[in-house]
Amino acid sequence: MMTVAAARALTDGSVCFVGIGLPSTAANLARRTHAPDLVLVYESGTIGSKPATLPLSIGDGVLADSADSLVSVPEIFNYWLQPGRVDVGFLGAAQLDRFGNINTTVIGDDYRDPKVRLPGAGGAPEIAASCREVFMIVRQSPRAFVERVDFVTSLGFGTGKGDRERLGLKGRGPQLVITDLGVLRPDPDTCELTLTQLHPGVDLATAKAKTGWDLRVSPDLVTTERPTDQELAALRDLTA
Amino acid sequence: MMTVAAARALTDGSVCFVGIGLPSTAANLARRTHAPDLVLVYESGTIGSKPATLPLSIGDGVLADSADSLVSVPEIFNYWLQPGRVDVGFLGAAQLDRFGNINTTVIGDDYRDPKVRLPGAGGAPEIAASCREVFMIVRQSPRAFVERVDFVTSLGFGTGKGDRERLGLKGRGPQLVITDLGVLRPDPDTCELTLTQLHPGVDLATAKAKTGWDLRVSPDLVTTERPTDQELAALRDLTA
Amino acid sequence: MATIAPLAQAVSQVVHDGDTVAFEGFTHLIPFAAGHEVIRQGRRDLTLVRMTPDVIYDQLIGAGCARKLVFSWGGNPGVGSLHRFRDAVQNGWPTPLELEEHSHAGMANRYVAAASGLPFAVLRGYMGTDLPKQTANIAPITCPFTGEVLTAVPALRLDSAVIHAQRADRKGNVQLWGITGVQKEAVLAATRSLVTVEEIVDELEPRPGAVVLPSWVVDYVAEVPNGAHPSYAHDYSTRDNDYYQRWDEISKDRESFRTWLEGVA
Amino acid sequence: MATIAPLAQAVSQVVHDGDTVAFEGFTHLIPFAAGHEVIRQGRRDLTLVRMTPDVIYDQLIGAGCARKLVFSWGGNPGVGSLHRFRDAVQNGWPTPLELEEHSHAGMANRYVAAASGLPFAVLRGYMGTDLPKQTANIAPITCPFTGEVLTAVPALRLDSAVIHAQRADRKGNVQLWGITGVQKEAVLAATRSLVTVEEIVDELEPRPGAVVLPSWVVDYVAEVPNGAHPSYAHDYSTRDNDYYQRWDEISKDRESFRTWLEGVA
Repeated sequence: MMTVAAARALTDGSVCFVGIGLPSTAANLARRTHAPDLVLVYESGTIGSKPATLPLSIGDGVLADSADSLVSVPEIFNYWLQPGRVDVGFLGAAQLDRFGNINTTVIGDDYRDPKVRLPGAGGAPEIAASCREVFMIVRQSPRAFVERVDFVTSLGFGTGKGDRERLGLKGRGPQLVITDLGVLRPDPDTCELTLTQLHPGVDLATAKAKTGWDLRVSPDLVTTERPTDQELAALRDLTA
Repeated sequence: MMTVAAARALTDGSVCFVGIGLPSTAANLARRTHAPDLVLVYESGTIGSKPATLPLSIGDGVLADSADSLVSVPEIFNYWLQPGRVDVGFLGAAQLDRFGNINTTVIGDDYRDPKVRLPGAGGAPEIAASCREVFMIVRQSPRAFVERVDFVTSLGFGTGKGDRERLGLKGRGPQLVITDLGVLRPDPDTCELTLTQLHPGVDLATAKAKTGWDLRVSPDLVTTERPTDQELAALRDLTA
Repeated sequence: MATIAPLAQAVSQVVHDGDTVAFEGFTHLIPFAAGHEVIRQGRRDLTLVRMTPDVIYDQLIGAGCARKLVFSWGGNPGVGSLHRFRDAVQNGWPTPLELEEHSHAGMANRYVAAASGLPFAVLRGYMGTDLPKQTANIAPITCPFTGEVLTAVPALRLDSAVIHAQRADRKGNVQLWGITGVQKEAVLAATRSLVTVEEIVDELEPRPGAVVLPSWVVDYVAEVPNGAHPSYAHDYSTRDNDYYQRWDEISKDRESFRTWLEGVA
Repeated sequence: MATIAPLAQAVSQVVHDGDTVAFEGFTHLIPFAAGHEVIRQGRRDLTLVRMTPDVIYDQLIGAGCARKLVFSWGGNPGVGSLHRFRDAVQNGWPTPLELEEHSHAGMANRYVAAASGLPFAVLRGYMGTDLPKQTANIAPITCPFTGEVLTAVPALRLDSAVIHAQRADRKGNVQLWGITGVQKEAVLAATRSLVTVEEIVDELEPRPGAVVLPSWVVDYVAEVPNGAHPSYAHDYSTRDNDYYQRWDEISKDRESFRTWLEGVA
């Protein structure tokens, strides 16, 4: 459901900067359903990849062979990501807070002596800064959805509305957080992530219990439409 | 003679940044005589070109087809020239002064209202700054060999010894000026260009008369060896 | 996504009066046909940008399209001077031409900065030369780590960029090869872009050394076979060196230039 | 000109104790065989540099070769964590590992600056993140033209760089294609360099998307077929995904890692 919801969020013809894992699956699902002209950009330097099978890493040969253009890693960051040419950046997170700030660096208060050492930033800080919008895919749990992230690897809305603008960031930040339970969007006035959608069969109490902060709920809360047969078939096809 | 003398100055295996015209002819002559492994780099982005015929412009297809590597123009300047990877930069000049400063911009005192508008800098300022050594090929005349250039397009030794170091330039500057009459080299103490060689049949009085400053002459002035039959044959072959 | 259109329509959509515009090409793939169309459409007050303004810029300047030239080397490659350029600079004919003069390394890095969405670029350049005295936008910059002083130049943002390439596919993806110069950077530095191509094909077969510009960063593609003449398109045509020689004669005096100009319109 | 030599000799010439060294490769063409040779030769106190330290770095760290890691993303791609890396950071086993942590964009630009002979690079990056608090060499820099504040990072100069490529010719010119990452920049950023290749051929036939490093910027070339295994060499091999999975098991505890390590030596 998470993958299908993420795929649906991608508009045909838009340009999407994709990380490996669920974002890549969702983007490829979108390409095979409603968005055949979605442009996939991977940080390994492939622009316009059209993989026939799901890549296992962002450097898979299938991404290079099927790309419209293949460039160096410095070029992908400097010429393509940094100037704001990319519509949607797709990110995951180990921790996410109510203002959409992302931690993929360390769990624990002390960077020098962490409880858990995570992989680190990768491309995320600049994806979060420069893409017109950021979509996130994160499984909801109190450990992942925290009041304040232990480390800001990539900026969401900082401490709230206006922080991104003050820092001169051009992208609009996280506009959509897709979880296994529903969908959160930033409140237009406060930028706090707010539950706007629940997936079929999920109740509000569960969503609240799996959030580490006092979750705000949109007055217009809706239920996500069930995956269509076409979506499920395409997804099966892709992950076979 | 000028071309042959210039070709002889190039050591086999060295890397040479070449402009079009006489420098290109000299470098290709060297490649066909004593320096088969001379590496020719053209600012159009061709590295290791081995043209079978002389190119008419620095963007000729023959340079691209015969190159070991073909890169963009920003890359040729940033990755290849700027870090000092090139041994010899070959330059011409409309005006040259006693400290090897080069003018290819304007003739006349007023930049805004010049007597003659010349083509401009091109790659020369950074070639003059970054190559380990600069070789120049200029026809000698009082109009070209001037006391002070009207405009410093590319720096030689500025006002004398130490200027290059003060500006942080890494290359050693003009080490050889080859003219139709002889060869000049910078004095090790003052960096003033000094006549060290006369071509066969040229007398010292002519060389002095064709120089717009009081030309210093090396106590060890020698006569350039005549072009060998092999050199002349290779040159004919190249320019045929 | 790029729109595929006839040359006249594409030029009128992309190049407007008063634009800062580059027709790029480093000896190879120079978009002459598009330049001539700009002359025909009577564009005025252009700020012409190019590393190596050559014959097509001489023609645009002589035709009165330009008010300013931003450049690093202006000549007729392998032949000599640009007479219309000289006449504009030395005599203000047909209109005065303001100059903004850089080195190749400076210009290349200015394009890179613009393509990268940065306001400036840093290089080792211009040190000890008279260029910074005459060109306002060259500034010293200090390395925050070593204290070393280098040179900064501002990004060269363009309103429009025009280049020529060998091929495009029907979606408007563009492929060029051989000496590719700064054409990618020019297109990425521009708000609007036009690529003329030798031919439009069903599929762009991969090529050694090819640069591919995806359709979504190109605005217009126009099929103009031989659109780079008298320059050349690698694997399609060779450089017409006679034309460059003839241009020296044509451009030497205003009268013969005027006759040439009437032939373009 | 590059010297063509056996792997052991080439590694001993290029990678020395205490070096700042990068074994680059972006998922593709990772120089595993050269890394294992470094372990066999017992190198110590290395500052390991890489955008995406993965299994080969986990192995070098577990073997005690490294004192510091300069990086932007450390994981086992598609599998999960690097257990030897974690054990070194969290428990100082077998030796403590100092970290210098950047983002990909920062690391890529640091390589570009070093390849360009500049002391620093400028980017839009790190803004609003906690990285500058933990990483000393990230500094603000002001555009001298617009006053805008951006981020500067220092050049990443290397003592040695090791990469894997598909081919070299007998003169030592190197050709790689597919995803080429930052390998060119790493070689150009290094004082000494080694390229392992799938094969040495008489002539490098041009290839779409190929990067060619001329022999005069490479120090050593060693022919090591399958030298990127378990990573892959485009058009020569495919990625051994099982190996990456198995590594998760092997590296999870020190005992099974020790057994693996004995197998390398």
